[in-house]
Amino acid sequence: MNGWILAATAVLGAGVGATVWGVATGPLRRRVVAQNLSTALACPALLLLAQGYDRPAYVDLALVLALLGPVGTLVFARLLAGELAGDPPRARALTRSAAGLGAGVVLALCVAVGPSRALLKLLVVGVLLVGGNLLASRALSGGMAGARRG
Amino acid sequence: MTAVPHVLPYLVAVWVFLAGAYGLATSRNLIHAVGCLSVCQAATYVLLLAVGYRDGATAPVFSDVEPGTRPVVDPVVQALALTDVVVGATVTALLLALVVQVAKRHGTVDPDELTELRG
Amino acid sequence: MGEAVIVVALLLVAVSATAAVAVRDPVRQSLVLAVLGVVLAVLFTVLQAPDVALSQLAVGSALTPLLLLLTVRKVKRRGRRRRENEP
Amino acid sequence: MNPRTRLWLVATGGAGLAALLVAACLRLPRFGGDRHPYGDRAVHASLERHTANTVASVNFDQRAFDTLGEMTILFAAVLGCVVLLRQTRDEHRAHPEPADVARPVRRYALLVLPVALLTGLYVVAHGQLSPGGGFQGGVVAATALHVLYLGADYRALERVRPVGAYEVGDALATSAYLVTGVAGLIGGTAFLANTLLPYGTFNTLSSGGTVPLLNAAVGMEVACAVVVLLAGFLDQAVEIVDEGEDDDRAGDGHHHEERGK
Amino acid sequence: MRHLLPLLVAVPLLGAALLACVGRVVPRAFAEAVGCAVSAGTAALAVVLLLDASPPLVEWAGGWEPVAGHSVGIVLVGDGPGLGMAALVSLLTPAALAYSWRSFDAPPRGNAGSFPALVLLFQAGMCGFAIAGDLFNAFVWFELMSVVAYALTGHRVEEARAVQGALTFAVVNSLGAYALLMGIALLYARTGELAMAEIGRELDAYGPPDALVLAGFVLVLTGLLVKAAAVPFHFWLPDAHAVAPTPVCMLLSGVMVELGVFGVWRVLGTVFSGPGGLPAADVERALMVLGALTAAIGALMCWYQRHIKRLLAYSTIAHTGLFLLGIGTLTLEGDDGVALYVVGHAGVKAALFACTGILLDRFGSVDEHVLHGRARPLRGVAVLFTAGALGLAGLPPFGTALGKSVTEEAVGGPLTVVYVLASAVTAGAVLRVAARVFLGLGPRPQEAAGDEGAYETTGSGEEPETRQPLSRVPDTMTAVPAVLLAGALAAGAVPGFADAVARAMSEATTAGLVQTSVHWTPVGVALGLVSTLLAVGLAAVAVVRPKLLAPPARALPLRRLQSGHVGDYVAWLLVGTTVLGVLALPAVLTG
Repeated sequence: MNGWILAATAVLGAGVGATVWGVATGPLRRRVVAQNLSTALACPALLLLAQGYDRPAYVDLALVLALLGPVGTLVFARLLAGELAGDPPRARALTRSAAGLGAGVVLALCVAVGPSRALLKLLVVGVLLVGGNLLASRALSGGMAGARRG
Repeated sequence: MTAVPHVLPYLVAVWVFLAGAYGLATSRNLIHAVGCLSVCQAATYVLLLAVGYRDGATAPVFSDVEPGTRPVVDPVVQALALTDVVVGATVTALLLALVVQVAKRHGTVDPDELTELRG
Repeated sequence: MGEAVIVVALLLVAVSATAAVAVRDPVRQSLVLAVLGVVLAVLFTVLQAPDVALSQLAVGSALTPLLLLLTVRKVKRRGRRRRENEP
Repeated sequence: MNPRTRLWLVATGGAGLAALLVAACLRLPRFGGDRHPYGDRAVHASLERHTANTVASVNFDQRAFDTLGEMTILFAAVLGCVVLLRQTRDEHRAHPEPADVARPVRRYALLVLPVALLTGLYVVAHGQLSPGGGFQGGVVAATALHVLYLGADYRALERVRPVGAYEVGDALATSAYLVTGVAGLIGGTAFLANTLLPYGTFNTLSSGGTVPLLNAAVGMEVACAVVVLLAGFLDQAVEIVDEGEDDDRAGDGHHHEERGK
Repeated sequence: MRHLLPLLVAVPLLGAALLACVGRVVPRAFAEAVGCAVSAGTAALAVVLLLDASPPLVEWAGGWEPVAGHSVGIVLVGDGPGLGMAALVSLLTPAALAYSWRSFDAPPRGNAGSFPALVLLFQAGMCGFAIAGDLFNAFVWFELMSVVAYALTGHRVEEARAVQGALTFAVVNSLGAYALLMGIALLYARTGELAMAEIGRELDAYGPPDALVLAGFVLVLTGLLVKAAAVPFHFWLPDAHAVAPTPVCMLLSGVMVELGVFGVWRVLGTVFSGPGGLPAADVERALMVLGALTAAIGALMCWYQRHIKRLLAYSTIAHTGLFLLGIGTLTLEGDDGVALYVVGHAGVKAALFACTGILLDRFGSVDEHVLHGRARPLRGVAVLFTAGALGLAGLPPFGTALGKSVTEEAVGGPLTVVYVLASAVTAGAVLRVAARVFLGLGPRPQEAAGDEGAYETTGSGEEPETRQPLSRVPDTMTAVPAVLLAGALAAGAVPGFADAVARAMSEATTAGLVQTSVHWTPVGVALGLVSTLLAVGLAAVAVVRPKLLAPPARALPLRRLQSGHVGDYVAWLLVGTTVLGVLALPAVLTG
């Protein structure tokens, strides 16, 4: 067990664990935020695991999650727009800290791998992760208010 | 490690399967029932992959690892689980299609209110 | 000690699967199922099955929720009308 | 049966099954054990045929017959969904109005669409090397197309998605897999035998004999299948309306109806 | 020759892909012709392979021949029983397609190819399951046939009952399939193998059975018995069969359910038969108890139905019980008998469904009471229907009669009574329908006061499967049941057929070391005649004095079990696993 895996365990246990609790209880607005945060936190955990296991190939997992996770949240934002309109979720601080964590993890890994092709992939993952989750969070809190059925 | 974690993965699979079956039996909404069925299926993935795990081993994918340098886990169960995931997704889709039609023709998705076929 | 991360992932799966059954409203359940999909993918990763994890991510993060929500939407549109018609 | 009785039944049956399964778990080999005879043979066979991703080798070479069944299940489910979600005589279509999506979401969608498509292709193409393969990549690529629905609207999606063409693509990809199998029978030794093509250099895109071919066929099949599948559901949720349905046009944004096709 | 085995799956799949490809542009006649041609071609292939199946064919998909006794590939087993089932499936499929030619018109708009394509996929799944020698591969084909069957059952989406029945079917069968997969995973954990024979060998090497083997046995059998519709896993079957389109019913009742029984037989013989499997006494107990229960409940519920398709569905359940009793003997004679019985039953049952389909399309109802006397003009159909009923009763020389008599001899003892009674009651119910519907005998059944809320599915208000009720019955719709009945008759009457079956079974199970001879015996013929007479008698009493044999109030709780509620069925499935576990438990306690 190395430090990377330990960090991943911490992110999973504390972060993702909290989002599981969040998505299972409470009002709808809290649940959608928790769903968004779960991908925002699982993705850095996957990156940490890839590094911890010394398997660059596992980064593909984080890439796919960084791509599709926000898309999943957008699905909820789009199809639950009606339910969320009256009671929009507000979780700016949480989202930002999750994004910050993601960015921090990506930076730490970039330092660890050094300049290479893997670095490029990591940066792409980082951009998609942080950008996607911030955007998805915004869409949840009414950014898609204009969107109607169609 | 103590003995508990050595059966924990199997027990989790059993728990998930039974929980899904319980939800399926007591569901009041067919869409929820389909979700429970996919929970049951998740148990099969967990069991399969737990069976194939090997301590300290890594994935049997040699694009970034020299073959023979590290022990690898069982690839066969992974292939089985992969097939299983596909089956699960398609069965879910087919069931949901049927739920859509049930809702249309019966005007409800509560199994308690479906009283056409009995006796 | 190397198994701690596996234990954590297993517990997450057990808890979110239980939640997916216990949450009875299909919309909320689909949110839990989306999280369950991600947690399962993490478990598969720590069980060294990246191929399975990848397909679980591909299916569980966007496809299944979309299918479930589209079904809910179709069903709800009917339900609303029906309630209005009933006295 | 009333819910109470049912609960008793579930409790009885569940308790029995739980006892049985827990007893079985205690007799299972230790988690993380070292005995995997089939797995070890599979790794050996995979390396012999220059396939870096052993799971791909099991899926598309050693147990390719299973994968044939798997892709057929998908094919059948899609065909089944098309049949089950067809527009019936008492339903009509209502065209949805264009939706106005917030600009950042639209921009994001336009950015993600090509990236996700490329990622899908990458995952398919590297199937026999790194984690991934036809199934995973196919789903990613198909999901990518539907970002258009999220970022723009249903009409934009419809423009890039002639369902008929995807249905044909689905069937053609399935046939391609079968034809490769039959070619193995005619030109090689057995159905789906991977003896026709050279195994190539280990850890390159063309290694593994017919593995990349079958992988690509599955990728195409899955992508087409998912598109058709989602089309059926989107059609039902967005376009098809029947008599009993809530058709509050204003809120729905429907206009211009036409009776059945 | 053995290399051609996978083509049993590949040919119909290619046909289905072709139909899905061009289905939108070709006319319906072309699509159906292609469907018939491809399925008939597969049937020819299956028969050719079957004739060559001595000694049994063994093929390794992908050419992965075993090295040092072990292979990494998938084994396909082309022995007599496997290829026989594949041939039966493949012969029944073109019959169902030919029947659907005129009887059935609900092709989705502009997609004429989808129905024949689904039927071909169904055929491929069933053939694949029949020749699978690898447990996981069997699961895959099992899932394929299930998935297609759900879609085909719900094909008439405009019918409320159709979609409900299909959904129930899908949920229960999927859960059963996942149980099967859990069982496979457990067995793989113990043995590290997937080929059935290898699993059996490894289990034997491990030692006497323990809780793990028991759990594997229970889970695998749960999956297969759900498909075979054994009590208490059977609830989905009447709901699905009552609503599926007639050609699909022919396949579901004729072969799919029997494939579940076949799966049980295959798994018992290869995986659990050795010293590491379960002791014969325990397996016997489990199968005998479930079989007898299934036969009894199926026969009783069959008698109480007035929805003709549902009635036939329950008779399938009753016969499944008889099959389970037969293979539960774990003797070669029992297997021989069941094999013959399955062949005869497939023809008879499919023919009966085909005749019922004619009633549905002609009169828009399958309610015995409503149809009273209305089918008098359909003389030819009446003859076929009655012949089918007699075949069901086991009138010599039908294949069912020979199979039944051989099985009875193998089972022996008091269980013979179960055979006679179950076949007599189910056939009596069918004869009762024939007398009332085709001959108009007896008083017109009166709706009892307050019958409105009776706990049953009546079968009136069913939509015909054709757009307009047929004014005359197309020739194909009568020719198909006639051919099927002729086939069932030939299975019993053609000399040498029974011996060929016996030889194939012996080669499959004992490598030809133990020979059995299968032939008509005076006792068997007499018992067949007894059950036929009993059936006729029951039907006569029911028609002339309906009150005497009407369902008593005591039967209501039994009816209430069939509640149409998917949650109940799942609960019963769980109870069923426990029952199976308890029945086979002594194996572990003593071992």
